[in-house]
Amino acid sequence: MPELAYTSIEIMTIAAARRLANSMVCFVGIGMPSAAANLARNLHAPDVVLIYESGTIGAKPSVLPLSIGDGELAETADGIVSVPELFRYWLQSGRVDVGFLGAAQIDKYGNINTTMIGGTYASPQVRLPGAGGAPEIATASKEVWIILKQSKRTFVEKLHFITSAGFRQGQSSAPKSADTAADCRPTRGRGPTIVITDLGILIPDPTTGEFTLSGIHPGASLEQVRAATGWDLKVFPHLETTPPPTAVELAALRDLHARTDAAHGSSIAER
Amino acid sequence: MPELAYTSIEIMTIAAARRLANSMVCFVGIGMPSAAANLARNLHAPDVVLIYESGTIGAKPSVLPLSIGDGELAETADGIVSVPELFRYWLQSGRVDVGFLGAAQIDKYGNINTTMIGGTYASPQVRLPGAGGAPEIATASKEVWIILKQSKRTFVEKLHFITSAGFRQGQSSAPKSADTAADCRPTRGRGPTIVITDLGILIPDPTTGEFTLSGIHPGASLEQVRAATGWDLKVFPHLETTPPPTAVELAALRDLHARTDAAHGSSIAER
Amino acid sequence: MCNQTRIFLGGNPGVGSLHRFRDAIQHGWPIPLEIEEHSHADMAARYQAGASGLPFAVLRGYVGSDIPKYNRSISSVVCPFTGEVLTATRALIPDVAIIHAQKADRKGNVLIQGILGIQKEAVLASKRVIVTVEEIVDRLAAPLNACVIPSWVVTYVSEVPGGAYPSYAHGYYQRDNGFCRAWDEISRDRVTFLQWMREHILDTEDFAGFRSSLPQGTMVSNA
Amino acid sequence: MCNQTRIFLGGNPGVGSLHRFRDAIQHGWPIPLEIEEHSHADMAARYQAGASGLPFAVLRGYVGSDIPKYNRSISSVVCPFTGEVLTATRALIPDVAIIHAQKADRKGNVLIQGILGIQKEAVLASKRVIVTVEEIVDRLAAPLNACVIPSWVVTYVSEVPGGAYPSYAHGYYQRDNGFCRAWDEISRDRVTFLQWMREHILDTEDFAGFRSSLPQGTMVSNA
Repeated sequence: MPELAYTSIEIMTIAAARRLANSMVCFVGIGMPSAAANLARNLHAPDVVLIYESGTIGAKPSVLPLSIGDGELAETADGIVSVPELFRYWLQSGRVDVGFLGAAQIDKYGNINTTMIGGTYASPQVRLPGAGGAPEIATASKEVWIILKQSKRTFVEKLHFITSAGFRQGQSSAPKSADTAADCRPTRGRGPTIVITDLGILIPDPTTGEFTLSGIHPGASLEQVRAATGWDLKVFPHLETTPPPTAVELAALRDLHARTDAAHGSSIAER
Repeated sequence: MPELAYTSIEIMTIAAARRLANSMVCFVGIGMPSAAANLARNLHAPDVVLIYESGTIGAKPSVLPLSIGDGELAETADGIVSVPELFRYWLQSGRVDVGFLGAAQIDKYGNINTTMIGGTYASPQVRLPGAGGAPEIATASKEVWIILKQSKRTFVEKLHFITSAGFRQGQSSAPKSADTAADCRPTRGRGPTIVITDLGILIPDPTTGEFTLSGIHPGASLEQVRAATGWDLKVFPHLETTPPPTAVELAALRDLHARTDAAHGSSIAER
Repeated sequence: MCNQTRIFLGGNPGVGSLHRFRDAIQHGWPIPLEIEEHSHADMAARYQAGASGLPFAVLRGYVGSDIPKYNRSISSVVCPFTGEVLTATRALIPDVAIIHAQKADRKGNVLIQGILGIQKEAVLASKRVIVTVEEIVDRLAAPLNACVIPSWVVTYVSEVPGGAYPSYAHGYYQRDNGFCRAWDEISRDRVTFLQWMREHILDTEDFAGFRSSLPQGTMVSNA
Repeated sequence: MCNQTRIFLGGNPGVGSLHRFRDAIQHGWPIPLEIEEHSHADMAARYQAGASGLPFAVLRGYVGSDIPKYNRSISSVVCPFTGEVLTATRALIPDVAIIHAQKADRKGNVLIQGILGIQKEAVLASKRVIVTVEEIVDRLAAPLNACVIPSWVVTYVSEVPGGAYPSYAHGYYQRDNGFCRAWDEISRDRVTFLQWMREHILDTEDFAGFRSSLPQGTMVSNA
């Protein structure tokens, strides 16, 4: 069988999709999480429950939504609830199996920064889009999956700002905030359990919580992964190589993107 | 014009209905409040907004409902909301002009008892139906109207139990509860502004909050009212006599009851 | 078996009080009953807290009322911004919620139409959820923005046509007001109550048996 | 004029960031912008508190996040029953809410269909409420359990067909994705942005003028 050609974004999306089981309830962010989750729904997980932050529960879009508020999410959902209800009754209550997030930056403890880089909070060098729903998705979900492209810019030793907490130990020396008890409260879920990138798979060291390389995509080298990581990357002894995309997986992903482009009038996502 | 024959319940209902203005938002209890409010809606106040505790906002029933959960309330309402939403967004927020309540017993400060009489709380002589929605209707509404038949049994000097507070001064010597601050918090609305009975009308003395006779229905005597009051009833200097029911009012009320009986299969309310 | 049962609202539509409940409270028959009493706004808040994964809810409750003096599940909190003292009430997490609804599809998604009450909150607050429905259908065909309980929060669905009896199911059948009136008489007296219970509940096999044990003419009216 | 404006969610569907917002934050152009930042769950809770007449709301928020360090509207409360520390957030009571909906009837009752977001809470939390609608009709014909905002909580209703543009109105027309993409380019640069604003906003009379100033072919697709 000839080897199939695919991009690093395609294998990242497929590697993430494979992990989503048919029985899961997944709170899904727009972009790569949504692409991976809908790919899973089109392949092996037709009954996976996708929740978008707009209040659409059990959405089954035929194409990838441009925003959490796309009309097709409402039309195909099992139910539509208000945003306050979604966060209280559905997320905060601990009903979500997987909070599936993208990120602008992460650190080695799985903390996420989507707020600012450089300068001060009031006057940042780079202003990022902000928290969105992530601070609570990251802590109320039973587990959290993070998907993003790996580079020294996105995988940093220490974040300027923790928007959404992972294992937080990177923050252990930070002063406790007196007027909130946020820092001393436990998360409700297991926290981030996997980071899926265009180069490989990282999972937390069970003792330290430090994200450690557990898998590598075919074609990527360990040196390449290290060079794209802003901390001294540790590697699990039995490093797995991600099985390459199957023809069925690739066809389903490309079909999803083609449908999406046709519906929205142009390309909307990296692939 | 010959004088019309009517019952004391009829004039009580009509006297209450007359006070409901077309622009009002009224949170209405089942029984006599509901009868009076719907009579007003059928007469001079077609746009009065009736809210029933089941979450039906702007209900326009053709017949009197047997319970807050009657289907016709939902079918005719402008909107249906959940009971938690009703209490939070619609009542607690201070949007209700008139909380219209019945009562098993009241005292001279307009406090209501619907909990128990005699014995102890744990082992009462008479167990009444309980609080229902009244404790919060009585304090969150902009004003509260109370309608009940007047007797020494229902109009008492001092209640065994304050279920829903009026002006509370009757309770001034009661011990403050340490584990709740209920007793020291102000009500949000004006509290009870009128008590409508089968004999007359009581309104609070502006200084003391003591309910004082301001009106008397035709045919009732002052002695009769005093004899039906469990405290030393004060009377405003200018005691008004309630205008007798008009033919239109009586016909509308009787028609409402006749329609109600026909719909529900028998008589459901005192008249 | 439960040793704690909570009733949100006890009453007989158009008739009034529950005689058996009152007899239990006042005379301890058939056994003494302990009650924990909350207002409706408070109970709604407690179910909301339970459904939200919070240990308590905040409300403006019981201002001037004696109820909190007899209930340790009612306390207070201070607003950290304004200093205002508000009522705090303990979250309610029932062992099981049982509700009746119009429809479920074959996956177990449930459609509730008409008055919603606190059914959704009770379902989402409870550890296990049983839903009886008028009918199980291939497709719910729920209107946009209808109240749908997704299957994955429901433990069991059971098709029980007429299951709201003697109350009504919106869009299916009316309440049996005659039954409610008759119940007032039946339940007023311990002997007639026990006799009725034996004949219609204890000595019938199931809901169908209960239905056929009732006098003809009940449950025939349609909405 | 307001000196405090709050944005719940800023973003451009399918495209990404808002360049003008970023320019204001990073470079103070055209004026420096102060921001008070909350997560979506928190904002939803703040609107709920405002709509509920409460001074604050309780949530499990910001666990381990740096955000509360920079925001004095976020604090904490202790559960009086369990001792657990939870996030407290200050109620939000806007001066005015402006929402767009499908329909209003002649009395001003408003029907919202599809994704509800926080529109109802924003309306009920605000001091004044302006609703633009696709059409004003004689009868709403709202389905049972639809989201209806009754007229008596609405200050003004205005019929503005196409008023959701460039977004969509469920049941009326689709989002103009081409506009959203074009906006990314237009707004990226201060000069092209100002030019666009002058041509399409400042130099047009009203919404109809804005519509007719746009290139042909926009706003013609129907749902």
